[in-house]
Amino acid sequence: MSFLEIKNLRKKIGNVEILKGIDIDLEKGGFLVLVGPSGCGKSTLLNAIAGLLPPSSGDIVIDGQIVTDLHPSKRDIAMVFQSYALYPNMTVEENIAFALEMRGVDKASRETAVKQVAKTLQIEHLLKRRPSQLSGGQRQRVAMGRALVRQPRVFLFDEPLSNLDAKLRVEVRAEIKALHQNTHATIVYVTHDQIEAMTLATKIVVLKEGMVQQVGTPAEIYNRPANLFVADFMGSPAMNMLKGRVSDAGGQQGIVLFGNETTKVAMPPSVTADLADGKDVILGLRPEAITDAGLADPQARSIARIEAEVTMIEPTGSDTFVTGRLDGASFTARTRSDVLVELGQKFPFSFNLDKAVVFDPQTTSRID
Amino acid sequence: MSFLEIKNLRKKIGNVEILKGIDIDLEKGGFLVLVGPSGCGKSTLLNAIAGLLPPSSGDIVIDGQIVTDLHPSKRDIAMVFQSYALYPNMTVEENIAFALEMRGVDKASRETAVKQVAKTLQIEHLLKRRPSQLSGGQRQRVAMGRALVRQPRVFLFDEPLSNLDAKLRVEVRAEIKALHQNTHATIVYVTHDQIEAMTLATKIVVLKEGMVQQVGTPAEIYNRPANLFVADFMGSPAMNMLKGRVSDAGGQQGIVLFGNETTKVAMPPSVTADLADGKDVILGLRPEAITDAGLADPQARSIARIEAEVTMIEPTGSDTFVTGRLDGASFTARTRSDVLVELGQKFPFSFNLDKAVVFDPQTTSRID
Amino acid sequence: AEQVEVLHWWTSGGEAAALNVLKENLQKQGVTWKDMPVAGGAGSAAMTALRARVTAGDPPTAVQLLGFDLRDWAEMGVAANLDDLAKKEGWDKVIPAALQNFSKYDGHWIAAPVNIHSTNWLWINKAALDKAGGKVPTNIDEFIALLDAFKAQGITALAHGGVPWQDGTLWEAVVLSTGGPDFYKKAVLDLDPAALSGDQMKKVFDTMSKLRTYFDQNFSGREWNLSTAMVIEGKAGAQEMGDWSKGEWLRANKKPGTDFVCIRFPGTQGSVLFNADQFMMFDVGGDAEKAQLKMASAVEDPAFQIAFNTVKGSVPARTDVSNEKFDDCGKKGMADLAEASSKGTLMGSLAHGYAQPAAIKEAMLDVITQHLNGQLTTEQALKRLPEAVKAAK
Amino acid sequence: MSATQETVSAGSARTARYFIYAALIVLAVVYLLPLYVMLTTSLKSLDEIRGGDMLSLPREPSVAAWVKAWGEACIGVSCVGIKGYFWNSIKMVVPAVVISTLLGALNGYVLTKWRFPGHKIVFGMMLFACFIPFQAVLIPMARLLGFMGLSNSTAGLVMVHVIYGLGFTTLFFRNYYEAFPDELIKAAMIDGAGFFRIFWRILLPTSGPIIVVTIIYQFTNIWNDFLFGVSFAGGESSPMTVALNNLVSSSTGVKEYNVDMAAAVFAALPTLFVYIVAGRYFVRGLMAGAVKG
Amino acid sequence: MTTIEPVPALTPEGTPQRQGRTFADGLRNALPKIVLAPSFAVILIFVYGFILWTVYLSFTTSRILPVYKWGGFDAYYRLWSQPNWYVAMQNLAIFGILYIGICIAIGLFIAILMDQRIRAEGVLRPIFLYPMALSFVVTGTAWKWFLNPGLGLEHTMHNLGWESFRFDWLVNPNMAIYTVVIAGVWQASGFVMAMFLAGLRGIDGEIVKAAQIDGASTIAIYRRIIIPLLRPVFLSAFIVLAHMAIKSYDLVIALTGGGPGNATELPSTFMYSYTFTRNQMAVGSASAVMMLMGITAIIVPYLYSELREKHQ
Ligand SMILES: Nc1ncnc2c1ncn2[C@@H]1O[C@H](COP(=O)(O)OP(=O)(O)OP(=O)(O)O)[C@@H](O)[C@H]1O
Ligand SMILES: Nc1ncnc2c1ncn2[C@@H]1O[C@H](COP(=O)(O)OP(=O)(O)OP(=O)(O)O)[C@@H](O)[C@H]1O
Ligand SMILES: [Mg+2]
Ligand SMILES: [Mg+2]
Repeated sequence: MSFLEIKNLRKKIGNVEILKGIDIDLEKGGFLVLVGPSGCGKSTLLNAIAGLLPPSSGDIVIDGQIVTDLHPSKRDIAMVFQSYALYPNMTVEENIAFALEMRGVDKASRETAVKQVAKTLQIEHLLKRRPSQLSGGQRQRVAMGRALVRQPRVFLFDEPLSNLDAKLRVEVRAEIKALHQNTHATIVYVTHDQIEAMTLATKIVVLKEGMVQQVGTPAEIYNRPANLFVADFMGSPAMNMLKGRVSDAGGQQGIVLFGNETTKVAMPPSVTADLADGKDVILGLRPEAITDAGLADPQARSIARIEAEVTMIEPTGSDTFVTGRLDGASFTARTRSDVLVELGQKFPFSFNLDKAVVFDPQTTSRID
Repeated sequence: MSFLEIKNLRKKIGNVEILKGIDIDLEKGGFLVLVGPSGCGKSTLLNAIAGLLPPSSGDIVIDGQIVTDLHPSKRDIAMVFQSYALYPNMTVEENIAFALEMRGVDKASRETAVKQVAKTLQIEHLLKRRPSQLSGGQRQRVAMGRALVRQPRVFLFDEPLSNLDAKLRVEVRAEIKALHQNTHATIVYVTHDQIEAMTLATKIVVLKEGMVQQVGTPAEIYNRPANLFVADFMGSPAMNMLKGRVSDAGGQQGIVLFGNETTKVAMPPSVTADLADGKDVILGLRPEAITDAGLADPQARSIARIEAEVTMIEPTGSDTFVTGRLDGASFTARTRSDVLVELGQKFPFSFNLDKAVVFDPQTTSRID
Repeated sequence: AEQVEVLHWWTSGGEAAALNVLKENLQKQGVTWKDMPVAGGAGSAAMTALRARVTAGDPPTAVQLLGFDLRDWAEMGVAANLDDLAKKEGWDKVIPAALQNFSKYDGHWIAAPVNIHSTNWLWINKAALDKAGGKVPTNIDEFIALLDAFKAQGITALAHGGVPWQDGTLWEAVVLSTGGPDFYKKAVLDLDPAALSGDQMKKVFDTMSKLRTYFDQNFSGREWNLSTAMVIEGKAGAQEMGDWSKGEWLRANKKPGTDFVCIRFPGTQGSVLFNADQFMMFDVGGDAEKAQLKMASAVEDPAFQIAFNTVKGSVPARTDVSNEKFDDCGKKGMADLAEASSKGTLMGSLAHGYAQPAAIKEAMLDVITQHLNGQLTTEQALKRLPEAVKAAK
Repeated sequence: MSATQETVSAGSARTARYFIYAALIVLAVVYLLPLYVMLTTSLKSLDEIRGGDMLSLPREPSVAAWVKAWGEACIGVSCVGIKGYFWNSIKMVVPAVVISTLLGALNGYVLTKWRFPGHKIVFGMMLFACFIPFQAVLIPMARLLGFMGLSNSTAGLVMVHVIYGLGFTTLFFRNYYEAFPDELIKAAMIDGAGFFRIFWRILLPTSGPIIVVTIIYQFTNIWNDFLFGVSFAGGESSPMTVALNNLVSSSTGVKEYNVDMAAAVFAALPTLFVYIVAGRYFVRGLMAGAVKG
Repeated sequence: MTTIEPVPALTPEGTPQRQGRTFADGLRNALPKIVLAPSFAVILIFVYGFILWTVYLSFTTSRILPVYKWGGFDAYYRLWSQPNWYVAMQNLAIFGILYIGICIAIGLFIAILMDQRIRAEGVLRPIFLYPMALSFVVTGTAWKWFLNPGLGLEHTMHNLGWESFRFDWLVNPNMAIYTVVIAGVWQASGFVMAMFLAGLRGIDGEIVKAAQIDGASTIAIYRRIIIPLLRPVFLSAFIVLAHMAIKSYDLVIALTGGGPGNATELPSTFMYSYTFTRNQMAVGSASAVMMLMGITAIIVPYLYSELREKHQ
């Protein structure tokens, strides 16, 4: 039975419809990650779940109880605001303890709980300060602490780690993961960090302009994006989209990529349908599926080797992203950071087609 | 000749010394990225450069002119604030145009400039709104726009992309890069995003508790971290730190890792010094340098194969991080996302020692 | 052009109409009238304004002033000298000596008196009086009996407003009635400590306490005219009040003699406690002085005196004015005034600043008011009165 | 779909709203009572006022008193009602309010955003100035005004009101700007705005509520001031309150309560107008979204 | 072994020039002070100068106008021998505490009610504000009638058949000061409401949302978050009300004239009457000095704590 249900939720502000009929359900103990472009309505949706913005229509059900009209303070929800929303008149300690105090927790327990959370978030030395005396990341951690100190029915996190350094972010992320695993809390989480989304979620919802694009497990979303939007949105650098045409020539169905008509690549195994010869398709391939030959997966069933001109080299430390040009269309490959490649060089790329997906350019949906 | 010089800058607020003698210089057209843990003083430093916080001592020199006492409005600097700091009473358009207006730019030019910037940042449809009607990421883009619309002597960016989705972030990042390359602007940039730091910077400064830890190019910082702190801080997941002891046994100098005394790994090529036999050392290896055997760099000169128990598997979509345990100490390896590995399994990891660095546990500094 | 600037607090309709007579008179002589009315608190606001003007070095030409304030201002050396005019017009002869005391300072004329009010009047509702036997009281005891009779009729016996100056007006009438003019002089004018705390004074305060029992319970803070209205409407039997109260009766279309009776406060026939409005002339010098003299002369013009005082309810400041235009009460007032003036029983009213300087007056009113309101017992009042006088000196 | 869904009643919220409205209405009635007394009185005849119940409705309502108060009642020797004094007051109130509000806003701005050593002492001294009893300053003020040649003039009166309003306007703005995020000032400096531009373009446009409060306060205080008006402006240039006072508080003349009350309502019209119009500009949530945290 | 790169030495031609402090810079830095200066100067002269003058006057023998003849402590001696003065101070204490307390309580209460997205806000707001608009010269009369047992409320209640209803504070010397409080509260509480409303409207909505999520009831949100955030408004309200309490003059004069007896005498009426109607200017000045000293004793510590706590 689902624990949190959102049914056909709509929200209009002024003339703008911000949420256009959202349907989501999440099982008890589930970890839902909301992703979507900036301004697509993620914060609005969280606000609606929390009861801070009355929806224009639709219902929100928590644990079998319709809470659409229930006051936020009665919903037993903890939330981390994107804008932090710390109480400027209280110290860090008081900020964190406030929710407990409101629930009548006695002083000693509050103190223990605050200590505990502060330790996790590494803000013990800041407990006596006021928000105005904190750095951006410190404020965000206090906002986090305010939620973590509680045991609500649902946690709502709105980009809670965006201002933390990578190291701290990993640590706090692990902490959230532990919290989720130990307490079986139900969590809705907004993030722009793909790693956060992939590692934390049991379920990802991709939003675009107030509409759900795909709901699925992290692996589904990443490996089998429902449409071009999701494919393009999830993953960084984005999935490479190569235009091509189905070709039955030579007996075996394959795809001829525009700009490189000579090489026919095999039809990716993800496609089971029999496609019409000559049909226009888009071949989607993640950067890590395009590499230098040395890095190519030796177990892959079908690998295409294609030479292309190198137009950009971006080292990121752990890897190097190499952009190649294939007649007008360019693609990004992820290679080892010490690969020997030069700008302008014709470089042999390995395309791992096992990982490829195919989209219909008309409907933008994935073809299975 | 350096364009921006910061000389022995100190800042005390109350009793806390926040900046403890910072020395930085940056050439004209340089792109300096400031990184460091949350609360280390990055924003404070930017504020001091902008003239918003008078330093307690030390000097700031821009283009040969000591500006320490100069009023912010005279420094010809553009800044994006971590907290956005949008003018609530103005529309997005007015927010962006304000600086131009202050500089007496005529209306028509202002409008063109604003249009241009808004297009880049994809906020054209929001120009007539007020900050309170925007989502978090949209606000951040407006804050960005306010800086980008100008051509100042120095740009200061304080985590300008933290609230953007990955896709947009890549786009805006590219825009900043283009801006930098086309206009040769001098930029100081704070970020927690390693990719941003690595791809944008011509120079990275790592701060810790108000002190500079290392200054260098992105590659230097990543591959040759000056000390344990930098090594640990840059890169995500963090560099694996394995304790061991120098062993001259068998004629060739190598390192015996604690917990796996049988395997002696070769001394990494980065170490040129002759180390005393039995000296305690820390071997630093980035996750991407530890892989499953299939992914190991075939060109690597020295690879160690070590079996270890798998304690955690984290798929991120593009890769899978596998945590292995080596007698107490655990390490993280980055493997292909479709690697076949199970929890608890004894898995053979390939350690690419070409990429390893060695630290002295006493001084925490790197050993060359 | 010549101009007079006149600071006064005659702002109500009738008063203004009366003043207009003066204004027009002056205009005929080419003098423009710059009006500076400041009402409120029996001239206290006007006094404040006056101080500001004098301090700024820009005093008005003429200022309506009362009693000891005239002296206090003259003492500051800001008064004009009207001696020549007074001599020419013979003011010394037609203005009662008791009043001249105040119109002159150091032997020189400084002010032109406008009118004489007297405060020891009793106003009785004729219908109620008739019901109670129709006989007007001539002493306190009869008065008390009459009040008892009113009480028996179920109306408020004595209408009174509990405001310090009204309390004082009642008190001074009782003093005069209880001890006669000599006692009044001794106690109120000469401030003899023995008189202020002696048996006579005890009787005065006892009488006050007694009279207090004839008030309705809402008397506190009531304006005098509302009390008058009570008498007019027959809700109350009588009111002790100055002659200005007649205006209210006339306004209500009531006739003296048929609808109401005006008598001297019981036991005070033959004596008059007065309160006179005067225009003090300030030293303005130059051109303005000519206009100033014209104004002073116009004030003492009998035509103006008649026109003004018939409206105001008071009697002319000059004793040589015909009483033809005045009603019964007015005629009686004029006669009483002439009698008292000749007998030497024309005395300054305490409540209106003609008996004592402001400091002492207010100090005495403090005690009187507190006693009437039951905050002080008679014994305490007798003790406090000389003390307050002493402290204020 | 879940099987057991229970709707949560919104009942308690509704009760709360009933309570809110009930409380507000009761309070409003109480606040209106004196106005009711004034209005009904102004519509009654004098006889009815003397004889009747203050709280009863007029038996024969008549606007005669209003007509009289406006154009016929005597204030001193001229009987042209209070209409002429309106303009006097406006000439005094408008400049005084504008100047003191502007100065207060500037002072508040300096005292919160451009602090200098000793700013607290300066502010404390300005605050303390609010408490000086006006009676005590009357005489020296008259002296100084006379000295400056401003005695008995509207300009002098404006000056006096500006001076003694400064403490309050400064207080109001300082306290409001205290909560205004410093980041916005910083951003504006970076954008190249100087001292006055920041004030004019950033701070002032977000000061709606406090400007309204300050204007209301200053406007009513100056409009209703009697002491300064009576002392420093005389005769025909008197402000409204002095005229009103002359009309209503004649001590030994006849009292026309209905006219008094009508005049009082007339006298209050500009202030009422300010309240109704300005009151709308209490704007909600101006700050939201400007900065994080 | 150092890992920090040394700062390269400056090349000769790159020797930085310290920006000379030009006059324009000096002006810019001084600008805020220049802006504040006129106000401050005016306050120094017209407030503190006048206070000194008043202090001096209290040591003279001034009666009707200022005279500069030394009178020593005579005025103070007279002042402290006036029973009225004691009454006035006692009344000020009662009046001040009740008036400030009740105005703030009611003002805040109404402001909070008005902030609940009330439909008729545009109608209600002026209703609560209008008493400030009316001069007490006239409203005093209306109040006097209304509170008068024989004319106003009590009378009406009796007419309506509630014979036992008593409300005679106005004429009761022991209670009269409370009627002054009632009328004063009626007049000023609306303005206090406006101040609080302005403060409420300035609070960031997100913070209130956060508190709701934290489970705070509406009451708790006000008590713990909003009201503490309104602290500067309390300061403003306190100052405004305290000054009105201390200066209340019209109110008393119009309502009770200081009576019954001297039951509602306040220092302000005392000072006014001694200075301007009783022609004892020195005593009036002495009372003004005492008032200022009293104000100093109360306000300065309050200001001190209030201003200091803001920026620890
Ligand atoms: N007013 C203040 N009083 C005391 N300490 C302060 C004050 N303001 C900032 N700090 C402290 O100064 C340190 C540096 O703050 P700063 O904002 O520069 O950090 P930062 O590096 O930008 O961090 P982040 O990445 O979290 O934004 C922090 O530890 C912060 O707590
Ligand atoms: N008061 C308002 N009036 C009009 N539009 C609004 C208002 N508030 C928000 N919006 C719009 O609603 C949309 C959704 O906003 P929301 O804050 O939910 O976005 P988001 O998905 O959280 O974005 P981000 O990742 O940038 O935080 C945005 O396009 C925003 O511009
Ligand atoms: Mg958002
Ligand atoms: Mg920061």
